[in-house]
Amino acid sequence: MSLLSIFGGKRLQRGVHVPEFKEQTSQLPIRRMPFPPTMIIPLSQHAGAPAVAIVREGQEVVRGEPIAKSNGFVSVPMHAPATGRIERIALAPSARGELAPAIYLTPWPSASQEILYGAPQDIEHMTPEEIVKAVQETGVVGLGGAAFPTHVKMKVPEGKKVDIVMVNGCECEPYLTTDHRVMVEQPDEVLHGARIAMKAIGASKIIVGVEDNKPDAIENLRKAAAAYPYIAVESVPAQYPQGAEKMLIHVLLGREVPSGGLPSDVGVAVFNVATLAQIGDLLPRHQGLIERVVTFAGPALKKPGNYLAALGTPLRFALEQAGCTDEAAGVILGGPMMGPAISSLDMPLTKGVTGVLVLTRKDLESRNGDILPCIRCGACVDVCPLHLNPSRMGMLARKERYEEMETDFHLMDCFECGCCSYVCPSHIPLVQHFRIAKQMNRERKARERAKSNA
Amino acid sequence: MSAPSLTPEIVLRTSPHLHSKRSVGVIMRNVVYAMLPVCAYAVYNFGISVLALLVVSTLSCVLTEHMFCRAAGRPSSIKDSSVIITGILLGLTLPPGFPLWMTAVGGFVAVGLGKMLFGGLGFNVFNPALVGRAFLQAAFPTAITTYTPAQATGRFLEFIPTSLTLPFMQPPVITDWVAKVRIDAFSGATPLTALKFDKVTTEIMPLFWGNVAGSAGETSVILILLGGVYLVARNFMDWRITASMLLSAMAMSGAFYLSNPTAFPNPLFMLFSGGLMLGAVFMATDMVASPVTPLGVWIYGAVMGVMTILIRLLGGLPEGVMYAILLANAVSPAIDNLTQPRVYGTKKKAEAKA
Amino acid sequence: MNTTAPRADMPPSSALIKLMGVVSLICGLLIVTTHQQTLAPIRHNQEIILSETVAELLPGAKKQVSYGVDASGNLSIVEGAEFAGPRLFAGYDAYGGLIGVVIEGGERGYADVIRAMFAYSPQKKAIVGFKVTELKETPGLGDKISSDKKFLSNFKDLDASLEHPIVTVKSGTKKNRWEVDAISGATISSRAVGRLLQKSTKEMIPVIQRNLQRIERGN
Amino acid sequence: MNEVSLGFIFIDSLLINNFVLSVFLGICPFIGVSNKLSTAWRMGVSVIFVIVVSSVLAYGTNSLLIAMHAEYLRIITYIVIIASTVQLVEMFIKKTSPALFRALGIYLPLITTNCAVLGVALFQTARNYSFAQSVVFALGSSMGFTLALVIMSIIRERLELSDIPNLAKGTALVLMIAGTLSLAFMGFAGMGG
Amino acid sequence: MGHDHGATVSPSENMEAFLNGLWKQNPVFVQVLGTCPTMAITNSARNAVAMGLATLFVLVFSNMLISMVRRLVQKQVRIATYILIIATFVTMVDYIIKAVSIDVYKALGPFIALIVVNCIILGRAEAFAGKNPVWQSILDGFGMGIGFFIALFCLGSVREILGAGTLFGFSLFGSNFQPWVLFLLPSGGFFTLASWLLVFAWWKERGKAKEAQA
Repeated sequence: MSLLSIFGGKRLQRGVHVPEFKEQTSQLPIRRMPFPPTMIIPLSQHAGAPAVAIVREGQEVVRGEPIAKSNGFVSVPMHAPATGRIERIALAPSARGELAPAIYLTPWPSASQEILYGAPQDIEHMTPEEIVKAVQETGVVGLGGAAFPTHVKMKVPEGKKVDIVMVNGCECEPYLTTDHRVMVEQPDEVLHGARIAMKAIGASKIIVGVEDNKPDAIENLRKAAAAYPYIAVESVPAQYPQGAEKMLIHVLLGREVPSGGLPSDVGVAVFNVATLAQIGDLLPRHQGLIERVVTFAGPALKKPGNYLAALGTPLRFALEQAGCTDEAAGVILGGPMMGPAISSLDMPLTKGVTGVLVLTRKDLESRNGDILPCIRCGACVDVCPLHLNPSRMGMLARKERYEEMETDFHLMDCFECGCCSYVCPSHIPLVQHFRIAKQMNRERKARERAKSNA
Repeated sequence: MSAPSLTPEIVLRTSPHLHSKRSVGVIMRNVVYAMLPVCAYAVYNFGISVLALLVVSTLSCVLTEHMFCRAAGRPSSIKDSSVIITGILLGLTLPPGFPLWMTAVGGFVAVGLGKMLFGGLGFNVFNPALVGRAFLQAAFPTAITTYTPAQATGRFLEFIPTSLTLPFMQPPVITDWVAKVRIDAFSGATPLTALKFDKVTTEIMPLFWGNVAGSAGETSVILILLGGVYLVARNFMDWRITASMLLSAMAMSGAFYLSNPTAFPNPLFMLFSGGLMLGAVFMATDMVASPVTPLGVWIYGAVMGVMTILIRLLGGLPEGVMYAILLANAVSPAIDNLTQPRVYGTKKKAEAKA
Repeated sequence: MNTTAPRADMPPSSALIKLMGVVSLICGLLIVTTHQQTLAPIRHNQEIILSETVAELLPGAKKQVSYGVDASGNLSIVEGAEFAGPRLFAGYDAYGGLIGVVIEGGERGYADVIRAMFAYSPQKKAIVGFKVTELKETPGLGDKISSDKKFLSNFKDLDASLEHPIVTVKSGTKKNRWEVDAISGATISSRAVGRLLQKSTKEMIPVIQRNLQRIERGN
Repeated sequence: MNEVSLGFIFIDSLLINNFVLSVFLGICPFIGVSNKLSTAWRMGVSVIFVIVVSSVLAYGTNSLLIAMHAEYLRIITYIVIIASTVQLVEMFIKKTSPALFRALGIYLPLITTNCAVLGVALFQTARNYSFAQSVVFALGSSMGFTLALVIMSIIRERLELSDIPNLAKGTALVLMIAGTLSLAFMGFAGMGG
Repeated sequence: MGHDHGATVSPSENMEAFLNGLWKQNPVFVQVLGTCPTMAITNSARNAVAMGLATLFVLVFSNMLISMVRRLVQKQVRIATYILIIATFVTMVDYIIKAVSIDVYKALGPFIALIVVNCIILGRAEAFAGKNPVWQSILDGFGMGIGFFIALFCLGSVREILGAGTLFGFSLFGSNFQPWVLFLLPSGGFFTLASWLLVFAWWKERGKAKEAQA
């Protein structure tokens, strides 16, 4: 714990200062990435039930045309990212490593790629229910990485009152600059999306939280927000993991989301800036989500930048476009703190991919070091944004006392931000321990349920 | 422009993929660096005997750890430097002329009993150096309370006679030798024994600079503080424990002083004398034996500060830092359990019940 | 110990009581026999230790008389080993002349209470001998008060005229006859001895002075 | 006859001459029941209860024995008193608080052979403590027992997470820790006087 | 009630009852029973021997008496009877020691009386004497008692040699030897017993390793 942290103020009290590495891409405007020869559109790019394909193999589709429909309320449809031909519907690799059903699409090289789908909608006269339905039809999900269907957040659960729409522009992960560029280049779309969300939810106030390491974004947003007295753009000191919604709510409002609860429990709905920008852009035209901004960064890239990439672009193709060098040793989807490393480049970019990080062997080895026993320095306890005790949980995990971790030490509250692993001087893979523990507990509970049912 | 060939050993690692540069080895080495000025001053103040003392204590600790690892068939763990800290600390807490063979015994006990029996680094319940010292204090009560004057003549050329006692033999009586080598104004009595038994309070400035009698490394307040400031500045030390211990010691002795200024010494003297500084900066902050919770470290420090003063002023011993820290070590797991931080989004116990 | 009410599966309580009675009888017999047999040797042992201590503190004493002191300071002759209250032991030479009086005292030392006996000479108004009878001080350090020759030489002739209270002073700084020179390194235990002497002399010497004639006569 | 102050008796029996760490009484339960905090705590509370009650009873009995000149029955009567106290306490708790009985039930019979209980009775007799002194002594020493037990149990719970060498596992390490605790408690020497 | 065969017991079984307590089931080093007196009074070899003998006496005689009355004892009053018998012999030993030497009596203090609650004795009464014939019970008492005696002596001699440089009061290393006072203190008791347990654990481990090799 640093001496400075005694002084309060509106900031994250815990967490860590990680090196930002953002300068590589933060000033590069968004560029369009060319279409790949083949696109792979997984049917499950979001949290919830996978979408159901509504196209046949061999069918020709137009850019923006729905190709899969949502399967239930917590599910969203998919739209064709390019005009072309459905090659087949088959299994494709995913970020988790397992194979999942996907639609393979070959874009017509000669097509105009104009979006012909959609028609203007009059949002001002729509009821909240209609807006929620329209948002679902766009297929927009949380673009900050969680990929949770956005319209579900806009539907306030019965008996709860949400008064504040919070716009999350923190982007605290190192390397990533997607949200930054979106805020700089599309502030009006962001705020429009926020106002739509406010209407759907029935809230009365919008707070935009941006970390102070993006002054240009704050400036542009403040300019855009000047016309709306109910929108406040707040600058917060940069600290990881401020972008986690529970953290941001606490920093900006001092409200604590109860353990196991949702932001709506404290009257808040949080949306990522990129998500809102897409809603603000797509909803008035009633179109579907077919592309997104992805940061390509890392020392092993010659042409890093923020690319507007069609969803379904295979990673191998995208990396070639970004100038991947031979030094590349590891590819991470998302930020280095929470993003998973992937083992195959044959998987596509999906709605939840905020960035692609290509690291050299040297970068990855900086994490190397013998794993020593916990010396109880307490650094992890000091940085854990949730005030958990990773030190003790790590020791319990070593002895496989997973159940105790959950019952006595709130294991399930951990959202794996990685702060504890980052600071651990003994190089204990704490987050990995916790993931395993959660998995073991889930399996144990499933076994118990099966037993009691039998 | 070729696609990268991903090496499985690396890609299969999970997040986070970044790591801070702070590692156990770095922390431990820096603690050693922070203690070096204190060691140097100890040698300057008391002569080559202290040099030999520090070398013997460090070597015996390192060898013991190495031996235990060998016996257990594990790779030797001396690389992480933590055992060097134990060795130096043990040396710094002993009287300058402490027989070297006893020092070696202390090193063996410190690491063997205090650390390796518990499973090595990270698992010891008590501060190993203090376990060693407490053992020595109980085993050889006379030798460990035999202090020699600071700044003695010829201290760089001649050993203190007790240092070179043959193994298992009693150290010789050195009253005559002390009379011969001592310079005026430097007595063999430590400030705290002078206080306890003769009701004499030493002045503050000599305590601050350190040219008084005492255990080898405890005399110079300024150098110990500088070492602490270095460690705090580089975030290798928990300043809260030190602060809490010193503040509570100050408050406690202040209360005594105010209640009866003639019977009790002033708080500044209590703070600067004896091993309080050394203990508060380098021993109380031993990470392994201290609590990890933010509230816990404050309580832990307070326990040590209060106990130190109680033992010094009310107990039978002139100095209480060692016992205070050992007692706090013993209750540290309890403090840890009682001060588990309230997890974000959960209610306090009292509220939850209500 | 508790005989519960008989149930169907239990033997009648009369059987239980009978058994306990038999066992108690055997046990009682054993204990009483032992007690009777050992009574004399125990008394004898205790007397021997007491009289040996008194003889050691008052060299040349051929005859000893034990007095018990009651709350108002009056004396009565008692069996030394039996009496529980404060005691005085007078020692006489072969001709019946009083050599000195041994006083008992106790004081909290470093670890636990230190008990000691010391000889007081009414003629010299001084302490002339000292022996620790019970101590749990740190071995090798505090327990030197019972063995350190230099320390014990303090009590060859220590002023107990009560004009100055007996005090312990720092090792090597004894200047007056009523001061006890402490053992260096065992200051706390040495001080306890000083306090012990101070307290006991203050209490007992007036009693001795008042009853001196009776003590000299030995009745 | 004993003039030691009550405050000193308390501190002395609680810390300086702690029953477990310095007088070696109640070591068996100290080793046996200290592996979990919850059990240690319950055992400790039961012991405090039993020791205080049996100390009071023993004081009365001793006066009676002295009056009857039957000191030679002391050991037998004391052990009988303790055994019946335990039984009485057990019945009393069972009647008044079934919940407490469920928590303490299995520990109570164990206390009969806890030498700390008989130890308190014997020490207070040997030291000629008055009634008040006896009660304070019983409180201090039983609380000292509980203190040591609880500290040890928390340490042992933590040791479960450690990589203790096979050789040292179990009683040996517990004794080593107790020895170190005993060293640490030496710091209290000379206090309270 | 156990395996009570009456009078016919083979000599080898007798031997086993005796040796069992001595080594395989050593009350202190193997079963870790009776630890209080083991540490409390072993700061000198003399005290250890006295305590060992006292316990041996109580063990043998209480085992004998309990075995004699074992057929008469109903289970409701079993423990009460045992305690009564044990307390009797303890009282006897208490007086005997006092008669023999006041010094030893003072040194052992209340720990003589505390033999009553030494778990070894009640344990043997329960586990052996209450189920076996008199002769075997006596042998068992001897075995356990001597096992306990050996343990006490192991501790007492080590502590006295290191703590004072003497054995039974005789100086071993001359006057210049530096005694390790710690071993006479309570913590020394803990450390010495713990060290013996470590030695025994190591011994066992080595035996196992050798067996595994063979």
